[in-house]
Amino acid sequence: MQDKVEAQPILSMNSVEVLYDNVMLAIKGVSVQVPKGEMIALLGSNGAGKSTTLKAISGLLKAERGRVSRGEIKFEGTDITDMLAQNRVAQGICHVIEGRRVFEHLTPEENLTAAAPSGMSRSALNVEKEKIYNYFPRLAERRNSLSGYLSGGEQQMLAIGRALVTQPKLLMLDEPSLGLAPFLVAEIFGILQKINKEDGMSVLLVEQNALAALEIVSEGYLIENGRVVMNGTAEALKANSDIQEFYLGAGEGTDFHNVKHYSRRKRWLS
Amino acid sequence: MTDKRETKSHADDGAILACSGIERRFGGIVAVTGVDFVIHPKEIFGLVGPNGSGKTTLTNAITGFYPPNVGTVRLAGNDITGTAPHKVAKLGVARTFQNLALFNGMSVLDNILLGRHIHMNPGVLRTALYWWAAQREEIENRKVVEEVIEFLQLESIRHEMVDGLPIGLKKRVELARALVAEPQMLILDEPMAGMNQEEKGYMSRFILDARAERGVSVLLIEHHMDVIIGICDRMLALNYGEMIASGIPREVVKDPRVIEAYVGGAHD
Amino acid sequence: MFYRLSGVHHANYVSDSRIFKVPADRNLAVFVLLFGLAAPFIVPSLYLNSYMLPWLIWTAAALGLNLVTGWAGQLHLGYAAVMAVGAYASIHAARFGIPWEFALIIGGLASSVIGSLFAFAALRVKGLYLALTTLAMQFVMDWVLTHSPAITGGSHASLQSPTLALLGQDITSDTGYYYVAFGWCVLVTIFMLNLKRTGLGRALVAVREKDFAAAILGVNSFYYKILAFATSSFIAGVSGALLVATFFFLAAPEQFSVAVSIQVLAMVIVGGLGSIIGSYLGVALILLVPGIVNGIVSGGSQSLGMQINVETLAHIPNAVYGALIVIILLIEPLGLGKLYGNIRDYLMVWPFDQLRK
Amino acid sequence: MDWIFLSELAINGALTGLLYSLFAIGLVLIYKASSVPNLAQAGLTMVGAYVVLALARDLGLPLWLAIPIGAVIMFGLGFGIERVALRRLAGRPVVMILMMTLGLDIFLRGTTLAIWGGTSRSMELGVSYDPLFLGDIFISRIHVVGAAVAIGLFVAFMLFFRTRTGIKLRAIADDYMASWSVGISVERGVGLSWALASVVAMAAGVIWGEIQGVDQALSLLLLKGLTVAVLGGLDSILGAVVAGILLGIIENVGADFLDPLVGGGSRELIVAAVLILTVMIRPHGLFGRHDIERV
Amino acid sequence: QSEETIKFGLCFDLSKSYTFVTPQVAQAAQDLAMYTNDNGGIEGHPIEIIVRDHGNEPQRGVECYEQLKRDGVFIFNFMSTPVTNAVLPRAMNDENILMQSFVGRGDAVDGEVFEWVFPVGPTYWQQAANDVAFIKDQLDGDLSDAKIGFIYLDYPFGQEPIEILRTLSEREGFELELYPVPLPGSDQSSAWSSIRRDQPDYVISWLLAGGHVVASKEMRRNRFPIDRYIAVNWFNEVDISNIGAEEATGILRGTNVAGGQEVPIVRLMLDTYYADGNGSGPESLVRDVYYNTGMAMFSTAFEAARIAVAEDGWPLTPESMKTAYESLSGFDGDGVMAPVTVTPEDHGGGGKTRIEQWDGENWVPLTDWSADYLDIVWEVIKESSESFSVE
Ligand SMILES: Nc1ncnc2c1ncn2[C@@H]1O[C@H](COP(=O)(O)OP(=O)(O)OP(=O)(O)O)[C@@H](O)[C@H]1O
Ligand SMILES: Nc1ncnc2c1ncn2[C@@H]1O[C@H](COP(=O)(O)OP(=O)(O)OP(=O)(O)O)[C@@H](O)[C@H]1O
Ligand SMILES: [Mg+2]
Ligand SMILES: [Mg+2]
Repeated sequence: MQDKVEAQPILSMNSVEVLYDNVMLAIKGVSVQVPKGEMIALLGSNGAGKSTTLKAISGLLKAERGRVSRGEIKFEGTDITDMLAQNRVAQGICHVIEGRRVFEHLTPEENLTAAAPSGMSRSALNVEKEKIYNYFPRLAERRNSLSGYLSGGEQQMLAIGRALVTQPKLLMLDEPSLGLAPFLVAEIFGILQKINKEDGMSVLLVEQNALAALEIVSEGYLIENGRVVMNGTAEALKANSDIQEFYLGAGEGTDFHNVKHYSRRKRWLS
Repeated sequence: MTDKRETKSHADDGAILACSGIERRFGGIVAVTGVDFVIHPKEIFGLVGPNGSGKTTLTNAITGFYPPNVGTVRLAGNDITGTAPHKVAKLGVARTFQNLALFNGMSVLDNILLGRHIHMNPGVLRTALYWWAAQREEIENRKVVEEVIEFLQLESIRHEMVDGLPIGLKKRVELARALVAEPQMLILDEPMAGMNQEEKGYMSRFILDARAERGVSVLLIEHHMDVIIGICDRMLALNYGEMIASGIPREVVKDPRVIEAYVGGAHD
Repeated sequence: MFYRLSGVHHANYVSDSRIFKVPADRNLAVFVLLFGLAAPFIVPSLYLNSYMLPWLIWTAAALGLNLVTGWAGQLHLGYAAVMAVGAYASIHAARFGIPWEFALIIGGLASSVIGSLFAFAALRVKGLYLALTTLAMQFVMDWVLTHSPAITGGSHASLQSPTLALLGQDITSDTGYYYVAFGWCVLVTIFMLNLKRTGLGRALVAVREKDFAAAILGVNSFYYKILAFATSSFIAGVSGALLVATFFFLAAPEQFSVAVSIQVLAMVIVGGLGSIIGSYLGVALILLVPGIVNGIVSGGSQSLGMQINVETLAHIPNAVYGALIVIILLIEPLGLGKLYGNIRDYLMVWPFDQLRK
Repeated sequence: MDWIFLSELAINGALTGLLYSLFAIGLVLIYKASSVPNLAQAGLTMVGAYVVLALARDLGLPLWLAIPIGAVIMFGLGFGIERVALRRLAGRPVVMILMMTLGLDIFLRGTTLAIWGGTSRSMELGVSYDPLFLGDIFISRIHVVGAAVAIGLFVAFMLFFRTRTGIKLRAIADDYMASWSVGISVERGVGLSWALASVVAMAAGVIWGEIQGVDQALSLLLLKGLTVAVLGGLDSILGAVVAGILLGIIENVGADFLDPLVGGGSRELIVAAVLILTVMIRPHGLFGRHDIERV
Repeated sequence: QSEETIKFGLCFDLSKSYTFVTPQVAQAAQDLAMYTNDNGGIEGHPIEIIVRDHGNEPQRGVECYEQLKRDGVFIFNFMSTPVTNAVLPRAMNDENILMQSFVGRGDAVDGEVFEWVFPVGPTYWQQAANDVAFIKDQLDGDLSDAKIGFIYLDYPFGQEPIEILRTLSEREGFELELYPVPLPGSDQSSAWSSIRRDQPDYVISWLLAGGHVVASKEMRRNRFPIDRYIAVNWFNEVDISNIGAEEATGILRGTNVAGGQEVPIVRLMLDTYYADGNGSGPESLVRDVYYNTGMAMFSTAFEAARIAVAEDGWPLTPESMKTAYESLSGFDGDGVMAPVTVTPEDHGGGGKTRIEQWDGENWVPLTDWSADYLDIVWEVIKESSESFSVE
């Protein structure tokens, strides 16, 4: 796969293992490369270790008593495996965590301020905020009400906006479509694509909604049971019959009445 | 509020759940207004709508968390408007929560056993005199629970703590907990959020089987339109707290108002 | 080596719902029980009377608090006040001529009634706010006690306890007192152990974890909160009465002050919320350590011939006591019970490293 | 009705109340920045007073030097406490954190007294004790000084929480994990809040030390401080000030009415009652934030 | 050899509420024991002073009692009202001597009921009565128009004299005004505002330590003459220095011991030990009236032990100690305290106190040692002790 990537990857993760509580091995030798300026998707079923992978990259494992026990993570060529989370953000990695965790008692405006890097000047921050309000006009309308009362979609937009304030070079999103109405998913994915194109920001996207995700990314990884079991271009993945069956569904007309009680096991697990 | 005695209305005859004119406000926000619908026995009824359109609020109004400001809820003909949640549960309504509400300090088994609470009679003295008073009851209920565990294929994680389980399994445990209560009416709030196609398939299978084998009626909230279309008999779409369409799923999703407010250009 | 799960299979639900699933645990429990019964014949009376007796009574009390804080999740900083109610009520009843068996129950019930008042705070608020409310209620109780000579026995605020008598027997010996405390502690422990495997215990945990989710399962959280407070208050009341009847022989408000409330909570938390063995360990630690440190420090400074200011000497145990709470929370926030569990788990798989499905 | 007497009670009550605020502001600071209810604030107050006293008396430094140096020491101590004791408990249930701060309180008190002994010592700030007159009303100068310090701190912190750092602290209180994810240094933020609270504790310790002497009785301010903090709303600095004044007045005037009826000592009763009523009727206090809770 | 020693168990509160006094008392006990031992002990038997801390917790007090009891101690001192109360039933049952001067229940002076308790010294009731007698004297023997204020810690210690004061106010016709102050006594502003309004002739104060300091500041603020303020005996040099020696000029104190370093026995300790730095603790503690208080307590106890061994021979037993205590007559520890005469009925020894005034440098006695209103005080004592019975 290395040959497919022309430039040096902005992020490369080599056979990383993560232990929770020193006993629970959550991912086992995961290697992922994110080429500069590309959008990459991470697919996989529940509990496969997608979120864990992202946390390993962003340094948020520590908060959950997890640690990288093997392997290394490089960002723009420097080893960041043991770096503190806040330093990684300063380096340009930002992680939009699962579940739209906005600062509920702060207004959207203050949410954006809170995320601003300490070095950013006031005027630069204002420019940045305007940019974000341009991407998400709905946020601009509600900039001064408490974020806790925003709707799910608005909170997700705020979470993404808040991440953008940190000026990331690599933006990682953990299931941004979770629980969002279809048209919002389309809207958010559209905006992500736009940001990726306009600013050249690299994106690593974890999604269950493979159909939508594979539309916008260039390449995808499939994680099962803590291991990368497949990777390839979006086109290649979409064409794979297993992916079609387990992640994409046979289009609109899936007949759930016909789902078998004990369905066939996935090939890559055997 | 109407008197409990004279609540049998003709139109809802035979309906398991009937909501009429439901309105619920939070401060100035009208979260739900003017919602009418009925669910018939053994029916799977879909509820969709954009975020913040009031779906969860509607279920909360039914289950008594946020009683409606206006309107009535009837369960099998009896008015349950404003009844406290724990009483609603005793009357045969079970539900799952959008943001998972399992009890983290407990094992899967204990979580599911809690679903049997309404069929049990715990007390201080009975606990103190366990061997003479509570043991038989515990074991009888355990048997019911084991049936559901088998049905949902949870045998292998029976004794595990729920904290560490992946979301998909947690959702399944929550469904098991709702099912062991042997409800007439099952309310599922986004049971398939964060699942891939395969897992959605499993979950749909379970819901269909639950209806077939246990005869429950289901109110299903989902953003996955394929599931709604695939397994729901009828559905209702909300926007800004108001009903915008209802009927057979395949037809409702073609309604231009639903497309504009909810589905958008994308389709999945 | 001693602990083995392998080879233990539960063939029916009765055995699967046993209190101690591992035979080694069961054996240990039996051994401890036998030791407890034999203690008066083995342990010197000083230790029996000034350490084991209060340890058992405080453990019973701590288990009661654990019920409401560990199981039902309601923070309670006024527990000592509830104990006081039981103590005063029992003693007044006994002085009035009511047999002690009933006097103790009256004390327990009186505590239940007053303790349930605390529950009304719990119905409205939780967490920190509940802690503060119960703390304030403790202050109110303290005030009532120091300002009502009728309750507390005259201007000296101390009330003499009549001789304890149970089943027609006057109890006056150290051994007798010990067995009373032992019996009570065993009763409370059995109750708590059973709680772990019944609907009541599950309902309480449900209320603690997520009351809205509990509600939709048909658990009436109001009812169970009150039940938790009432039951734990009953235990508090009887424990308080026994403390006076077998240890102090005289009730005074200081025996049940705010500091004592904080101390019991410390026992429970240091022991581990919801852990029964933890309560035993927590009580032992909090109750005995200041005295031991005191002995060590003064003994040590004497033998080293150091001239340390008496005041400095006296404050060191306090500093150590505080530090101990801090350190235990740092090592294992889930308390001594969890620490014990870790050791036990380790033994269970020894000599292998970790076992993970 | 003796109006002059009543207004004197009210004014002196308000001034004393502002001194409670001084104590409560420390509580609020930490709560606002990390959602930690700090029951060790009383211990910190004691430490603060003893440190200043040690610098001024034992080392013979002048007060204008001892107080700033004391502030620096307390600032460091606050950071140290976060580093050693609280960092590991981040995100744990409130019970444990509550117990941790209680343990810290016992530890701080024990250590302070082991070092300096329990004998009451006086803090001489050089404020005169001759009364200040407001018409016929007598007012104590040291209380006026204390009230001024309280109000000064109030203004300073109000401004502080509008700055970017202040907003970050509030963000931390909301969600640790989310804060980490956007590069906020939670540890440093929480440490800063403890450091500031420790300095505030020192200010309270010095003023209260002048009024009542420096000894372990300083730790008894906790209940009043908590009541003020809760009445104002645990995360509202403005609340702490307003509630302080209110509680001071209620307590002073109320006790004057109640004492003869109940045979004395109704102050503590009034404080406890205010605390209970606040929690029952308006748990988030006068100006505190509401919990956003959704099913 | 070790059986030969006479052990005194001092289970003190050295870390919580009583720290303002316990270190001084413990040090006095140790110094006096050292001096006695250096001079041949008690009839040849050395004294051993065992000091333990109970942190004012009844629980730990009982522990301390039981532990020392096992070590052969039968003379105890607890210096804390709650702990003394907690240990009382045990000590009475075990028939061990409980030294209880200045703390604990006041009715314990009734030797007929509290056979094993020796609260040698005045009770708070007697002390308050003596204060009233002093005021009566100052007001030319007539209290009928007088107004006496009583400012007190609202807590059993402070509430103790209220009953006797009420009785006296009925008897003497003076007006009694009560000013409760919440613990720890630091907030007195409203009490003093009321005092300013009521203008009592004298204020009797049952406050502790810092409470007096706060009171002095309030007196200045409210312009209440400081020489109309009669403090309880718990008022020492630390408090004076906290008030300021100059500022405190004129303040009154009811006391049962002679203060200052010129008391023979204190001088002796200073010269014998502290001059060479050989005292049992810092010299600063010696320059405190509570050191003298400790001297008074333990010189009485040692004297009783001496009489017991001299009369009944070795070994010393609780019984012989009790008998010896009850035979003390006119003993004043070489001027360190009011002369006491202990009898089987009166374990207090007469309850004499005197009023002293601070003149800016020293305490000057204004009256002689005396005890007044004995009949009334004993009425109250009897009434109260009646309700206590050991079962
Ligand atoms: N804090 C934790 N402590 C212990 N185990 C954990 C923790 N977080 C995750 N795990 C475990 O690690 C494994 C991988 O979890 P992870 O959250 O990375 O999965 P995921 O692919 O993101 O799944 P999901 O679709 O549920 O979000 C799971 O088995 C999970 O139970
Ligand atoms: N407890 C509450 N207090 C105030 N407003 C509320 C509360 N609960 C819901 N709302 C408001 O009511 C409206 C409907 O919310 P609801 O949660 O029912 O939407 P939903 O359709 O379930 O959305 P989603 O698909 O995101 O779950 C929203 O505007 C929401 O902000
Ligand atoms: Mg995940
Ligand atoms: Mg919803």
